[in-house]
Amino acid sequence: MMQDQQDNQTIDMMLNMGPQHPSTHGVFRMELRIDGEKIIDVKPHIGYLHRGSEKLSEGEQYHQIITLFDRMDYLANFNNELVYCMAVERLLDMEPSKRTEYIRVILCELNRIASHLLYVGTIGLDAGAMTPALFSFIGRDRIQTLFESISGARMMHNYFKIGGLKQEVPDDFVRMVKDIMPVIRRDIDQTEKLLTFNEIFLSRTKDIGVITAEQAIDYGLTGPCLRGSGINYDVRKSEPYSVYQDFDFDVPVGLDGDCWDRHWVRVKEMHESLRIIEQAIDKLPDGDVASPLGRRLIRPSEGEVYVKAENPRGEIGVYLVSDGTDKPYRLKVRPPSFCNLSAIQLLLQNSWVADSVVILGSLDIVLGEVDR
Amino acid sequence: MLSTVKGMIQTLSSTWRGLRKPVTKLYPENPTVLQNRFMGFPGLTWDKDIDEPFCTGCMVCIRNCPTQCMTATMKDNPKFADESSKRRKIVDEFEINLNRCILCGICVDVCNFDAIVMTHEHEESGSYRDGSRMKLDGLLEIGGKYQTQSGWKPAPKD
Amino acid sequence: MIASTGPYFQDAISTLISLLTLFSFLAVTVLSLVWLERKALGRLQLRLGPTRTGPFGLLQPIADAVKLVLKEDIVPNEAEKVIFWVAPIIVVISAFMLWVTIPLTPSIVVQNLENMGLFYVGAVGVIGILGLVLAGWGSANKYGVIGGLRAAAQLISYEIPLIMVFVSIAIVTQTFNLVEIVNLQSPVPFILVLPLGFVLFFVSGLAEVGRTPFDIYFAESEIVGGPFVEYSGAHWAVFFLSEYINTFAIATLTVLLFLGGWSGPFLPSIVWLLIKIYAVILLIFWIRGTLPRLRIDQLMAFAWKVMVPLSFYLVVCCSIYVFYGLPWWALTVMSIFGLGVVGVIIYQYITAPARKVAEVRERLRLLQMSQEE
Amino acid sequence: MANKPDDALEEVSQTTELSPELIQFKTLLESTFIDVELAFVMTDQIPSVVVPKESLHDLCVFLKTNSVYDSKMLSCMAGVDYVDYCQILYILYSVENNCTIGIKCNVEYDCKIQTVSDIWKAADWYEREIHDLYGIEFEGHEDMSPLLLYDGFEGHPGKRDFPFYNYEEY
Repeated sequence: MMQDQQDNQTIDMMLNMGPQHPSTHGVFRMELRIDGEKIIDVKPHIGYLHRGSEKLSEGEQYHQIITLFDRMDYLANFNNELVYCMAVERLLDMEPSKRTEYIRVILCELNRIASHLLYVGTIGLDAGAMTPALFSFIGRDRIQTLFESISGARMMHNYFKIGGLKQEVPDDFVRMVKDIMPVIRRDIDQTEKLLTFNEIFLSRTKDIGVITAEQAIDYGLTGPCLRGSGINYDVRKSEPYSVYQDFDFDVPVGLDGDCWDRHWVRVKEMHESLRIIEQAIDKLPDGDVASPLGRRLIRPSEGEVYVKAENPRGEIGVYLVSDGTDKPYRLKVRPPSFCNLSAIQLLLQNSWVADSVVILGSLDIVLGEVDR
Repeated sequence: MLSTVKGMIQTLSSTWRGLRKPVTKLYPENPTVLQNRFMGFPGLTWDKDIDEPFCTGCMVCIRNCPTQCMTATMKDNPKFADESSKRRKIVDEFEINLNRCILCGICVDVCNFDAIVMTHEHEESGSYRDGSRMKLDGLLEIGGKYQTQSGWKPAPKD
Repeated sequence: MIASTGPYFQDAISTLISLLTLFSFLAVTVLSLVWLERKALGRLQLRLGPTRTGPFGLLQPIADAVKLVLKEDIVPNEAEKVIFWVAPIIVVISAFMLWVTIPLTPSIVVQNLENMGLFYVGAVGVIGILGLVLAGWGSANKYGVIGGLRAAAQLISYEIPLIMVFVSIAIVTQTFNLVEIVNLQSPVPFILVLPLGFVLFFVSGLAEVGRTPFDIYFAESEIVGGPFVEYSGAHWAVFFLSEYINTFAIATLTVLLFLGGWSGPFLPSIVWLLIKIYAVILLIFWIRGTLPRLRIDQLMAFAWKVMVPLSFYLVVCCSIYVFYGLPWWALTVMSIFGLGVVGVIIYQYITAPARKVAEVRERLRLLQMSQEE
Repeated sequence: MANKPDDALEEVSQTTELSPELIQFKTLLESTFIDVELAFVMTDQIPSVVVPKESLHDLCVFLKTNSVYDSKMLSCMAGVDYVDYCQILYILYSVENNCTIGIKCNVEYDCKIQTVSDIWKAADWYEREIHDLYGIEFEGHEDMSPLLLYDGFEGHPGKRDFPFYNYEEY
């Protein structure tokens, strides 16, 4: 009898979550060590989507790399294109026209809304609510149709060029954006009303996956994940790039650093983005958007730049080293999702199996960017 | 509890909306309206004045393609000899591997002769893998279709 | 020993016929439910739902069924073959057995167990759990094991309030006979007499059939289908079948026990019953379209801290009512009182995060205002 | 560019006019690390220091705890292959003071470098990534298993001599 009891000691179970799990947001794999329903330890595995974008861009000319940036964070294409164009423009020591900058900001903020809308939908799916995902896609579809009429593609735009835009926006651009604003606001409300203050959703996300401000900085979290912990850090405010200093907007900040605060920050950010778009569309200056470089081969002088910008997921940085040829010597991207995801080990410890998907959802990772 | 009730009311009203006018459309019957600038598969344009393609096979697009999805060869233009055309060289073979093409539109930007366009074609499908390698006549066909549909004109020469 | 073979034989034949009728009735019902759920959820989410097969996609469930039956039935290498095979059968048999005694009208019933009806329903309903646990364990999948254990915990916990509601109804009506219970509701349906009982029954019924927000044991986004994760083809179809039969059974029992069963003016009684059942089912779908899922510990806490004490309170109320022979509205008052008290407690409990959020935000706002000044 | 030795970098930094941020940075660090050879350059608009790999760890600890630079966040870590050596760039950011500084450290390929993952947790994955791409060993790092590449991948794809297009297409 005693022997039996000794043999029947409980051991922890290894649970392999991903890469084909529906809620790991792509090909991300976690090895969970669980005791019953409690997670004791987690070992994340990434790299299933590693396409070597950084290495590939060493073999591409400067204007071709924009297509690679489109495919890194495939939910915020315009923002990614912007940061790369800014980096090369800094390397070339040139400035695009004001109209270009304004159109870029409008498109980036629209893309931020589209990205956050998708986030609201997916966190709903992770928490088990099916309807918000479908509601959020209505708004996202509207924005993408707008993008299609401007750039010709719904996701992989390749619209920002170094020093300008690919082509002038359509004639009714201002009207289209003005028309879409109230509709998008309604879509956002409709989507998040089902979630944000829903009692079950609150009980699923409040005080779950808490990360304190110190830990968040230590892990290099940025974007809504850092702001959810109560730190007011937004590259658009701290080091304004493009024309963000012209606009009046707030940076929503959470308090507790839990899943709900991260969710709330994103929901508020969508409204702030709408404010920015409203101001930008009113101030939209006339001018030329074509790049002064034309079809010339871009051949910057030797040098290195580090440019950062605020993506929907956090701070994206581009470190670009040029050796004077038509191809970059080295291009390194600081992907926001990569840093945000590295905190998963801390966040998941001592949480429930059911919470793991919600926490992962609240980090809002894009694996295309994590793995590059 | 209140928020839950609010959510229930909202889904009820959305059911009413869904019964009257759902957002989803049936696909082949009501295809998505393509915007004017939609970038589908690339196609080659046809110079109707001289009755030959615009493309001279100069390989600019091929060198600028980020994915190396195209190949082309050029030949001496027979119409140049009888002076009906100003093009000394003309495209002989042109192939685009549509599996590799990422529809970025760089080839259109760099082309000096307005010879390549992003057509509205996006529903190509084939039963075998090699079928997506599109040859010159296929490219000219979809390009010509785009030309007639959208009234495309080459940019005026300076 | 054995009575004359004639009536016995006749009895067997008639039972067989009625069982076959029941089977086909349930199969048709499940098909209609599948279509209804997909269509209702689709319209709720501004989608179209099935459209291709037949008018309004009415033949979609049949197409699904044919596809599932024709599909290859994959058994994992590591699985316990026997258990893997037996588990779905246990689940579906228990789902069918439940229906043997549920009357659709006083006359349409396979075997109205005179003094056992409600008791039988309570007893047979539990068997299905076994099938789920076996399915989870037998498929040699860790997600399946977690799902099976979750199913066991959840279903057993919610069985208690369910049975306690049966007990209180039996106390009030002094019978286990379902037909009798429905007949006793002719002036006042029991939803007015026992509102608390209705809420308890409906909530634990949702948990019992694993409907949102209690779809924890097969939560697709966490454990990818739980016990069903390794099943495919006909086996999975059987699970699917039993799930919908159980949903239909819970809706039917809700109607029979609380909404006055088949009684209603003008229309024939079976039509009234079906109208009421489908109304309850649409309510279930509506809830599914709105709410997120609870977590397993929250679910268990809700069962043992709220539902079980409340169901005991209900039994006590009913006993007092019967013992002192009070008028029926006295039970309503007691029931509403219990519902109110617990409602306030639940409200306080589940709005705690929301209130905390509001409070902290208010503090932050005041802080910012003072800083600006 | 590719073969620029260390002393050449130093010369550049001494001859060109230094920006005020860099001078401030320089005076602070030179007063603290007296017997360490430090070179100061601007990386774009970021004042940076080129530090020998022996004193990298101390410098990082100093910059994290220093009140002026207060670099609590490791914003980015990038390896650059200069054929002879690998340069590792650390971009540090202070949320409170809103200032960015860079540290550069040149490592030969057969040498090891001290880890900074005990100073910033963010360095954990970055160092694994650099280990994947360039094969630099980080001393004291707990887990150097491949992060982006699969187990058993041969070669270091970040290096300049790693071939690009040696695959066959259908």
